[in-house]
Amino acid sequence: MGNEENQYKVIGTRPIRPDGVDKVTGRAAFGADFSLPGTIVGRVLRSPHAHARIKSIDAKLALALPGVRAMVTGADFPELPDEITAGGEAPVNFRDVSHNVMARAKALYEGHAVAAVAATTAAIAEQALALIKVEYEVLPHVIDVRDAAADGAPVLHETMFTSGVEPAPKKPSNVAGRTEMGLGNVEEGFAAADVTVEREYTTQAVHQGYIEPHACVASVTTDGQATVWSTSQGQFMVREFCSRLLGMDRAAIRVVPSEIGGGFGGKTTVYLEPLAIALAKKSGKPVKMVMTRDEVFRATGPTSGASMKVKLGAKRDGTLTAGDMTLYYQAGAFAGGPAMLGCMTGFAPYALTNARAVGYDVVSNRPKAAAYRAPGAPMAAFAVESAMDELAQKLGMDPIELRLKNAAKKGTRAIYGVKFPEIGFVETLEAAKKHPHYSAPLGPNQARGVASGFWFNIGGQSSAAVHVNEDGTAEVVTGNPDIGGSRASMAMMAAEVLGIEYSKVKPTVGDTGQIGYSFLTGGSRVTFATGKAVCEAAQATVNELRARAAKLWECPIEDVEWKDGAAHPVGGQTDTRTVLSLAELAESAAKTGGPISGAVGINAAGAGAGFGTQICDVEIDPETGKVTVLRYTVVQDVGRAIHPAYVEGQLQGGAVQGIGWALNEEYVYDGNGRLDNPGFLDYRMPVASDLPMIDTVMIEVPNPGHPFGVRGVGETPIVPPLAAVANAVSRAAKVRLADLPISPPRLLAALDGK
Amino acid sequence: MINFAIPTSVDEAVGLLARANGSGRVLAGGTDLLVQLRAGRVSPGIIVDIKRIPDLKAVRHEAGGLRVGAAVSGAELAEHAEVQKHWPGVLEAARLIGSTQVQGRASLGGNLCNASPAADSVPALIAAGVTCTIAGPDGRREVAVEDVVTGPGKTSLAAGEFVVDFLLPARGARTSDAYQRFIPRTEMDIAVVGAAVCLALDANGTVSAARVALGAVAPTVRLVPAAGAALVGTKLEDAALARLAAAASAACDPINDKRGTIEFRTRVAGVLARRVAVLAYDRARSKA
Amino acid sequence: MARVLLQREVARRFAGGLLELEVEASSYRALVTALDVRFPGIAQALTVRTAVAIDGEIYADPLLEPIGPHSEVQFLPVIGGG
Amino acid sequence: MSKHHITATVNGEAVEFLCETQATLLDVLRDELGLTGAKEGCGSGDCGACSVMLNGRLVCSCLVLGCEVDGHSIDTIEGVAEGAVLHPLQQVFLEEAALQCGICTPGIIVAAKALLEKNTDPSEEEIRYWLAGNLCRCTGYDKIIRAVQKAATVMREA
Repeated sequence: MGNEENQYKVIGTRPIRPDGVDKVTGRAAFGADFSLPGTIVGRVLRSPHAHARIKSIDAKLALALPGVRAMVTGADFPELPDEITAGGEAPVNFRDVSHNVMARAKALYEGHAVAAVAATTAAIAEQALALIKVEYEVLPHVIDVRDAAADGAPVLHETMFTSGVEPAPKKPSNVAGRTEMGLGNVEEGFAAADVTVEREYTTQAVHQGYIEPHACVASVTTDGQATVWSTSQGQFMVREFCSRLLGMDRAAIRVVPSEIGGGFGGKTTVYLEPLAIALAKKSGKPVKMVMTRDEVFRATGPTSGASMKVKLGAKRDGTLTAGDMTLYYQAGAFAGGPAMLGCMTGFAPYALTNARAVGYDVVSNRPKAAAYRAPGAPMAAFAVESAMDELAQKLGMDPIELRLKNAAKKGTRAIYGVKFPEIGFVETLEAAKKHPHYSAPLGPNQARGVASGFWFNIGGQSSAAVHVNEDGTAEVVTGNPDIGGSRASMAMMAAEVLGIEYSKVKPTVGDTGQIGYSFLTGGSRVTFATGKAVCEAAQATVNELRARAAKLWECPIEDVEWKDGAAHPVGGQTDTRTVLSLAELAESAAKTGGPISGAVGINAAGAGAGFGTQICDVEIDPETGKVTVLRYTVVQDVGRAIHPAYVEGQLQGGAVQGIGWALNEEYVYDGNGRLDNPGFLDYRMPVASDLPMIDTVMIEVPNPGHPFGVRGVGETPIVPPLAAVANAVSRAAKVRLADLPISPPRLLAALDGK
Repeated sequence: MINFAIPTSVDEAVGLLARANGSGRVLAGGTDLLVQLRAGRVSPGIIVDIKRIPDLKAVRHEAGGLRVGAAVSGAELAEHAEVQKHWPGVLEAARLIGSTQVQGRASLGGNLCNASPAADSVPALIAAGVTCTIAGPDGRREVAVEDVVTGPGKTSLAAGEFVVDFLLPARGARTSDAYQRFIPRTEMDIAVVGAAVCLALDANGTVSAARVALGAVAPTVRLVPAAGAALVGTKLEDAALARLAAAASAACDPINDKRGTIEFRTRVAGVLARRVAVLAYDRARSKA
Repeated sequence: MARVLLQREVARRFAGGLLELEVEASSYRALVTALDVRFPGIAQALTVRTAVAIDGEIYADPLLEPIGPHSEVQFLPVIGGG
Repeated sequence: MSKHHITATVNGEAVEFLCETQATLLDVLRDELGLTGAKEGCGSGDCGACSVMLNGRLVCSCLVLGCEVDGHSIDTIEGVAEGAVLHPLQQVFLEEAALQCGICTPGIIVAAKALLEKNTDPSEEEIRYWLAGNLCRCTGYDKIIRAVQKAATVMREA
């Protein structure tokens, strides 16, 4: 499996996705589309207060309502130790997860679950919620991240003492942790600079905005065996989280993944599933729970808003001498926002020998932040890439030239310590510079912005199984929900290795009982890590096919080579050794030892880092402050595009989410700490008429860590757009826009103030 | 338990609403009512679907103008060529209510009676001098559109009354109108500011009459006589437009909310009034 | 001798601020054992929220990874994703 | 009698169902008639995932009451393909990879079909504005718009 051009039959083509017909005809079953006979409906009572002590919950009237079958509150869930658990996946504090899915002593944000009921109909369940009497003691609340970090702010958790500071604080605060990393000596670096830029930046909390609300059905038998059908980014994640939150064995919970209607990181945790299992256990009935959009906004996601300061220093020729950033990231009501990831990624595109990044993870009375596509990176990149643009203006340099002058290459040490392996950042800059977009003329009130971005991409544990069917077709089973066409990629890689047609391979996303453990769909890992597992499983299958041919030919396996989907005798055909196709070997499998399969479980290292550069043209209306995106180009190193159309789709979709983040999306709170825009009407995601076509340029610098050179592609594209848009607007407005979103009132005010 | 009725005549609807003692809600396109029902903001005793009353869905000529049923949807209104020709501002305002899907349902009557200060069609109807027929237990009355809404969510309709239709008055030569709104996106938003202008020109192209109405800048849509007066006797010279913008801004009494600030709304009201006046003027001039 | 680079916080808490040091070890497991002898408690700190890059390659679960005589072993935070 | 007895035509076939006044057409389609192709993304008419045709007009089925449709005709995504033959829009959406997660796809296909039946050669701008009420969070719309353009060409040439 080398990497020369045109040597592949399937990789790099654009076949129709296997699940496509179901999705264009309405047959595909998403989270809310599943029901079992006798299913009852679960609904959640949510706190109307941003911060309140729960003094008592009286459910007598609710439970007396005909049709109500069960109710749960925090008292129904075991208390877990307050600790970060290192598992085979990202570190998680399961006590916090448990307290987030169901409040205990305090409600920490408006929308925090306080109780849940199950009833025979949704209407009865709603009525029951209204009958639950919760006595609250309303506490002072805090929403803004800087306010929350300040002395005297209302403290959410009496047990929170800032980690990462010496000596350890004696007073609890909302600052969960401080993190610092660096290279060289920043003070010396700035002393050596001819030019510096320094500025504060803010971004607002934004939601992942998947169109499918969270949904699940849970059924529990009298012997305690649970089955959960749910929409998530990982059936094994749901199983692990429910197992820990409810004190059940993994083997007692089977999780069946539905089709997933978008996640973007927001479905990497649980909200409803533990409640549904608990209600199903109590009621003896299957329980279905589906969130409303309002609940999705108030109680799930979003990603952190940020308050940041960045300083850059450079020589007259543009060589960066130092970079310094301080990030305050909203964690929501529980610790664990992505400030650390912001620190790691912000400066990553540049070869900086003197750099420092300090991050603060700050809790406030907002829903607990969840992962969102390259979590933590877009905000830091907004600040750094804006500073780079300002620096380019100050130096009178082209912004791409400035980036080229300082671009990270193979061997450059990133602030988090690692030297980059083979990466394609310079290639993205060169391609952007050469692109006709970059030299296209601009009209009045129009300007062009450029920004770059970095995301690590991850590997991790994946399982895959390939089964050869009796007729020579093949099954590929993996354990990762297909969030954007990955089944096509899995089938393509298997077909390539097996040497059979794509149409002969049927990919399936297995439930937790059908395939081995697989870390969730996230971190841009599936085509890389699960794809690697599929390649290895297919290769194991090929080896077994060769062994079967060797049996038939009565020769050592070394005398059998596999090409074009068939066993060939090394040294050519003879009377007894004629080429045996996969179909022929499949047909004779019973005679040669039984069914032919290959199954692997791997922990994939070697995820290639992702870099991208984006170009944005805008026009501003100086009288109203409205911004129109006129033209947009995404350039990214994608390693190897298995299915190029779906790779383009990732680049386009990520960029547009970033455009929304830059221009209009934000969580708006009222004075009582209640979310004021919990719907698509006023949480303004981009609509079709807001956008131009999104041009893409895929650079292929193969990742040596994957058999076909795959790099993750899903997250990098959301990193540059915040600054690409802001830089374009800042140039058009001739004033630096350092606060997102650049909504019309904000731009108009900036134009007035310049 | 909510009752539901589908009357087939205005009298039947009036009877149903009268018997509901104020707990009846009229259902036309439902694009506001269903959202309010779901959110628990309304809990009517009966919902009266008026879409099967023939007059409520009719568009017919009357006295040189056009009588438009209150339940006619934006998409249906657009299918009448004379609306586009003579009342382009009314049509473009009606067509801005919601998405294509909402256009298939949302009606002028609903947009008015929902009594939102940001309703798109209302400034255009007011600028165009449109009146509406209100039916109720005491018979029918004809009311200027600007007299219907009294505050956010509040109308002058008595219990049991509902809007039956609108009369788009006859349009003389060299008369036309326009409506624009400001929203952060290009679609799917509620107006942050809306401005409608209706102009009549004399043979020389001088404005002989002007009505300017603004949405989303006060508790109700505002007819701004001073803004209209700024244009009368002018050919929309820069000074006249500046006076118009100033008058429009001066008439604003907006709030700060998630959709816009007081300062922004006040300022953009002037900008939009100016732009819309120019558009209406060009239309009127080309309509000899 | 492998070159070991600690994260600043871990270095401050356990290694007296020492950011870089050399350790003789042929596997990651042996390397951590050696570190813990020198800086008691560091092994526990390195099992939570920590990933490892060995010669630039990031491992979430490095326990059994071999370490070359001139390897560079860099501790870094665990990376998740959306 | 707390429920209304409604008869209607859905995808060309007569159906009957019982529903409470507050039940939306979307609730009825999904829960009573087993037609889960229309999705509930918001319940307030802001996302378009529940788009259906009501008497030949595009609507959000979450903004229609079930009891309103007595005697009316409804067409849903399930009726867009003719038996085993996909509508050109469906075929082109597959070929052009105009979907990622696919949750918005039924609504977008229903809406785009309504457009192409009115306007056989829409401009990019016309398509974008027509589909402004159909949110897609995955694709950035590019491939959707191109697919509708291509389907229009295919249908014109058919």
